[in-house]
Amino acid sequence: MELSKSELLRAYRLMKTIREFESRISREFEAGTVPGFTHLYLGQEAVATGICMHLTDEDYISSTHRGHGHCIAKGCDVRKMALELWCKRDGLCRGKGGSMHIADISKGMLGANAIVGAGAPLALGAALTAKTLGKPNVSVTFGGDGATNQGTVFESMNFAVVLKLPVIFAVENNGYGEHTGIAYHLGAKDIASRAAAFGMPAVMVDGTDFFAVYDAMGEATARARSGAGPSTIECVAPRWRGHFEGDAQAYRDLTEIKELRERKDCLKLFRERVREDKKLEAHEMDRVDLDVLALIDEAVEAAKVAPHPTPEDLLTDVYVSY
Amino acid sequence: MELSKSELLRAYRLMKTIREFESRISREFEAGTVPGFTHLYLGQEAVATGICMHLTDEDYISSTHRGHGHCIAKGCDVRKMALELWCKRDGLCRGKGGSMHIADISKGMLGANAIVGAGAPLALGAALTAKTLGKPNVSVTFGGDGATNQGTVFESMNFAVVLKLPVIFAVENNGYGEHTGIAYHLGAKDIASRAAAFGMPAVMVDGTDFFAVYDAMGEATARARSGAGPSTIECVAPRWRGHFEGDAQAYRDLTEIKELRERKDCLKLFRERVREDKKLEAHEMDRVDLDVLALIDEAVEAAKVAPHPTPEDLLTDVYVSY
Amino acid sequence: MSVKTFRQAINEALHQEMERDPTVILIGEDIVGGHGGSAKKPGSSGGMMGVTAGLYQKFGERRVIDTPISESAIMGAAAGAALTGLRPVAEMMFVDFFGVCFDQIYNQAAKFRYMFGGNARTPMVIRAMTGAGLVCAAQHSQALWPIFTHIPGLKVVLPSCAYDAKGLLAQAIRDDDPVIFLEHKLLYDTQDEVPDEPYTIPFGEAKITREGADVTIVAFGRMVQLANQVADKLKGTISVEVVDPRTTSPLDTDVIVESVAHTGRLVAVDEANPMCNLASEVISVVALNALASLKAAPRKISAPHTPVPASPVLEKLYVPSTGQIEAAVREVMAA
Amino acid sequence: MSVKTFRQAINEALHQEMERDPTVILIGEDIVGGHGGSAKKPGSSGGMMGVTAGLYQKFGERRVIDTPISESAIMGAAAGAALTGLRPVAEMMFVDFFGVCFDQIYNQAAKFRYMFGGNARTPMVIRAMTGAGLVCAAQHSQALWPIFTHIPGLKVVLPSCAYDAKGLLAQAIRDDDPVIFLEHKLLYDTQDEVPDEPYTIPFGEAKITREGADVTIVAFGRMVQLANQVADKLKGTISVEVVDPRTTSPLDTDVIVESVAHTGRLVAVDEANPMCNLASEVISVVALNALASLKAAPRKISAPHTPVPASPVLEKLYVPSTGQIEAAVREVMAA
Ligand SMILES: Cc1ncc(C[n+]2csc(CCOP(=O)(O)OP(=O)(O)O)c2C)c(N)n1
Ligand SMILES: Cc1ncc(C[n+]2csc(CCOP(=O)(O)OP(=O)(O)O)c2C)c(N)n1
Ligand SMILES: [Mg+2]
Ligand SMILES: [Mg+2]
Repeated sequence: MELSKSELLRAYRLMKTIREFESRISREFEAGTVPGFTHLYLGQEAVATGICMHLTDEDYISSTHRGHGHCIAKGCDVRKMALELWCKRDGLCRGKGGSMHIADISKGMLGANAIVGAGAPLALGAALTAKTLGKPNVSVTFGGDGATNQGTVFESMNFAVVLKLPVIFAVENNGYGEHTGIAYHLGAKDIASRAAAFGMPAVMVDGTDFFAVYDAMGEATARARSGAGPSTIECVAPRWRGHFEGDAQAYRDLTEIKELRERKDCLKLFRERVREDKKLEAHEMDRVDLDVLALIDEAVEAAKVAPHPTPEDLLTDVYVSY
Repeated sequence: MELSKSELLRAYRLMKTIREFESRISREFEAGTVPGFTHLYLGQEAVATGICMHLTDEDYISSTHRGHGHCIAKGCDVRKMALELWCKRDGLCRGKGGSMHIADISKGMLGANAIVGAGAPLALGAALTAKTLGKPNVSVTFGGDGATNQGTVFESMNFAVVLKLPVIFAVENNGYGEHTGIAYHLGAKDIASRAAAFGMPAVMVDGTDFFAVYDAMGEATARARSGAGPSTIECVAPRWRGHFEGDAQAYRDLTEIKELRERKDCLKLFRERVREDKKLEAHEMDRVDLDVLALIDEAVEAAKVAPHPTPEDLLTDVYVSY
Repeated sequence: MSVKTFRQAINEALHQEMERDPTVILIGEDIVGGHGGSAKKPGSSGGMMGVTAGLYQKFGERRVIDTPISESAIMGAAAGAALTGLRPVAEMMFVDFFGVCFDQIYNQAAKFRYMFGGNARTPMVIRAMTGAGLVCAAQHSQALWPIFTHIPGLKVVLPSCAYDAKGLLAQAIRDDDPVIFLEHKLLYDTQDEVPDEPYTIPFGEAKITREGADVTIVAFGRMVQLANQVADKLKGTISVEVVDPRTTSPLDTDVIVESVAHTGRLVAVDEANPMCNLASEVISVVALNALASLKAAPRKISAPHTPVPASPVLEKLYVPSTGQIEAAVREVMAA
Repeated sequence: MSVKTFRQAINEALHQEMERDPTVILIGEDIVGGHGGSAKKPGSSGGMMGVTAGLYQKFGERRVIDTPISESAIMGAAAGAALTGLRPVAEMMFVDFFGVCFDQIYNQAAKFRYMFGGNARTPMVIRAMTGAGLVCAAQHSQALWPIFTHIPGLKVVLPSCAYDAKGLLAQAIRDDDPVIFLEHKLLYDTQDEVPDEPYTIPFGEAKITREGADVTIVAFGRMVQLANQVADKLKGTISVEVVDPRTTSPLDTDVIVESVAHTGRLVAVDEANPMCNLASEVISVVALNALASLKAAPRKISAPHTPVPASPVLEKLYVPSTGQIEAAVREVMAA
């Protein structure tokens, strides 16, 4: 699929924003300024971006514990995201959700989720809304390689096929579920072929190649919008960091990560590709880089000093009425 | 696989016992003598028999709401089964389990189960015991076509492959889950191919053909006992009765059942086959028929007049100690 | 107004709410029935107990949706649909099945609003059959409402009669929060005067089904019927007040406390297993708020701390009875 | 005897019980860690909190088993293994995950013995982290023990210190019934004198952690530590008795009732959400059995009826505090 210059710039900006947001959080976490624990999306930026570039605010995504990248790609305000990560009152969830429950329904982002595999059934529901109301919208569920072994995800695959729901299963195969490698936890040949056996198109793509993800998602989205039903896209993209910040990663060969960072950096690959294809010039992207860094710095510094929720906030928002 | 004459007679006896036990329960249910509600195994006799003929008391099965056939094939005492169906004190479960929870651990029968799909994880455990203790035993989980859409079953398939457990998934595809046909509830091409995609051998056989089931199970059992891991056998065998006794089956073309009874009666097919192959003679099987009928009549009549549990039984057997 | 069964009252509420609001949908297993069957007759089932009969015929397959046997997918689909603009009514068939899908209910639907800082609403209803008495044994006869009641973010409805069932279900469907609506199997054929037109009954408002001055019985769900029978039987000798909270979350502690403040005696009746159940909660509420008015120690009547036995003889002993309730009333009077 | 953390005490109990009995196995996610990783170092994890560290190295892959992220399969495998001769200790990691696998626990493991008429035993332990205080937000901070307590067939253990943790876990592993063993995150680094040799602590026997004459505090799990602090602080002014039931099922109602009969005043403290929780249960038990000895209305301290907020500022307000407990003690004294 051909992308216009402004679309390419948008893709680059999104990926770069994810990269820098997460890098900053990583540093802040080490410095001890971020409350709680957090899972970073570094290395997988092209996945969220390639997928979400096909979506509008009326399309929905359900996300995971590793959800910051999905938020950014889906258009959430980085400032409000930072506020939420610092659990501040003006955060996306008023400080009650934090990193693992960050959400923005107005942008079609149905929430990060601290329960592995829980997003898949929820995405069925968003797709059902579209189908019932006769709207052309789609719903994407992001999930990791580890999550594909959870019963909820399997059920959702069959359910989506049976009801021909406009759902896309965006599987992010980063090689690990926590401290366990996919070579151990997956009995199938690969995730895509197992998904295909459920009765839907399923492809495996290089998740560090924005264009590969984007193209696969283009097909899946067209199919879903046309009423033909769900698809699975297995995106293979390494996790640069540990499972969560602070993970010493003894289970992992650290030179592996170094090499991946060199050979499988989606931003580098993107820059090379658009320059080869003469679509964007370096200085155009450099300018984006500066913008992004400034935005994130502003967002993080503001978040740090922003006001906490007030004691009354503890008891509100449990019910609409009770 | 060659079966000896006595084995063939045993197979015939088991199938016939299931057939007559269930037929009798059906009549008793209509007469209102059986408490509760009950799901009959009529039409599927060759499945339980073909599978369980490969098992000893040290091999385990987990069963379903439609479990009487599994019990009989696994060697449970028909008299105690009848007592249990009538919820009597001397029943297999002392009247506390009933039709949907009938079990006999001493025979390796880990219980009927009123939760669809719940037997699969339990069978993993029995297989794990064998593996951990270094025993050559296997574990079979029976489950319906409808049950294969339950997350617990999918999880179990991957889990069994990953841990190379000696489990056999015996899927009984009788065309319906309650009032819904498989054409609607299954998104995949078929159950076997979906199971195969989990990374194990999976075959589809005619579940009304005892010999087909027996042979497929022979291979699966050999594989499991050798430590090579799980297999799936999809056995296609019609459900002759409604989902439970009393089901009017408006969703079903009743001539279909009539025809199936004529063309797909596993007992008829078995008799034809062994006579063609000159393995058993009609009078040998006729004698079994008489035996079986007498046994069941005795068992049911005894069950009807047997004593109920006593009030104290309400409070016992919750814990070993408390 | 006409006499209707509990089953009819629920069916009528579903019909009327679906007519009223095109975003109301039904989803579950065999609530239509017959899809993929050889008779090619979708709609031939209408739920295992016939509660959803006729709805598919009227509202079609976009709004009355049969599913595979995949409860997590069903509950998640309902929660996701509720988040995005529909008002799903999901059926769990037997409440006993909650164990395969509870995450979608208590970690997802129930918590969205709070986790998302008030920026979400999840208007969904989960209908399920509950209770013992039909010889369905341990895995198809449970109460379990104390578990739902414990979870912040859920509302829990336990109607005790056809009239309440209709009004409470209409309220549940119009409500903007996730609601667990529990239908006792033994109530389906009970009858009541039920208005033909739609109406709602607010949550958290107990109903005093019998007025009295000597003893308060607080009872839940089907137990209200038993409590009423006891009150009627004792009329003239002991004046029994029966309080039916109708919803366990929110729980109308005001009316409970007022009633006991008035009578000075309490019998709490819950069909659920005894540990951490609603009878315990009611007794605790009274001890915290009306201790001084108690003229006698309260009495608690629940099922024993055992699974539900298959044997109908044992099951009868398992479920609280009018005999037990009457005895407890006499005991608190004698104390 | 030496000073050990709660984490070490649990690890030691696992070591010793596995040595003692070859049928004890461990199963869960990343209790080994490192399988399939590029460093090829299975055993490098030892559980998310390091509780199972070293066990794989000692007992090998047949007895310390990592699994895919499939909790129903894990719990079912444990239940099935228990039925057939092993004594599995399954890890749920965070108790909050029970919603994806509860059926295997409460409909299966917990009910086998009853459903099978006593012809089965299911000796298994489920270990899980519980509780708020580590800024893990709504889906990783729950208490949930009232739910397990409600279920007949389960035993529920809530150790409040390292000494008890070791002895109760050994008992749980040797016990012939399914046991839920809950480890509060904030206790892992607390320390205690803990004997080096194996020992067991029987279930259903409360421990009086502080003796006193004026008020009884019944507290659960981590709340016992807070109650002890309050008792110590008030020493000399108010004589506070602290009762730690240690197991919520069975619940030692005798010691609770005796203590309140003696002091005449009750403060019940449970970190769980308030509806149908253990504080309600305790108050109900006292109202039923020791009403006459109450000199003042009891007080109940629980988390509010809300999910756990992410904000550490709010989380601090969410969890019951020593301040609240002390205030309650003063109130029952003043009444
Ligand atoms: C139901 C459930 N089980 C276990 C966990 C603990 N857990 C959190 S993240 C994670 C690994 C998920 O792996 P994967 O799906 O591959 O996602 P990734 O972390 O690699 O992005 C696990 C096991 C959980 N949060 N929920
Ligand atoms: C978890 C769960 N969901 C739903 C049910 C209700 N139910 C009982 S049997 C059944 C159909 C099962 O179909 P299948 O697996 O094909 O078995 P069959 O009845 O055909 O033998 C259903 C939906 C249940 N018992 N448990
Ligand atoms: Mg992963
Ligand atoms: Mg079937």
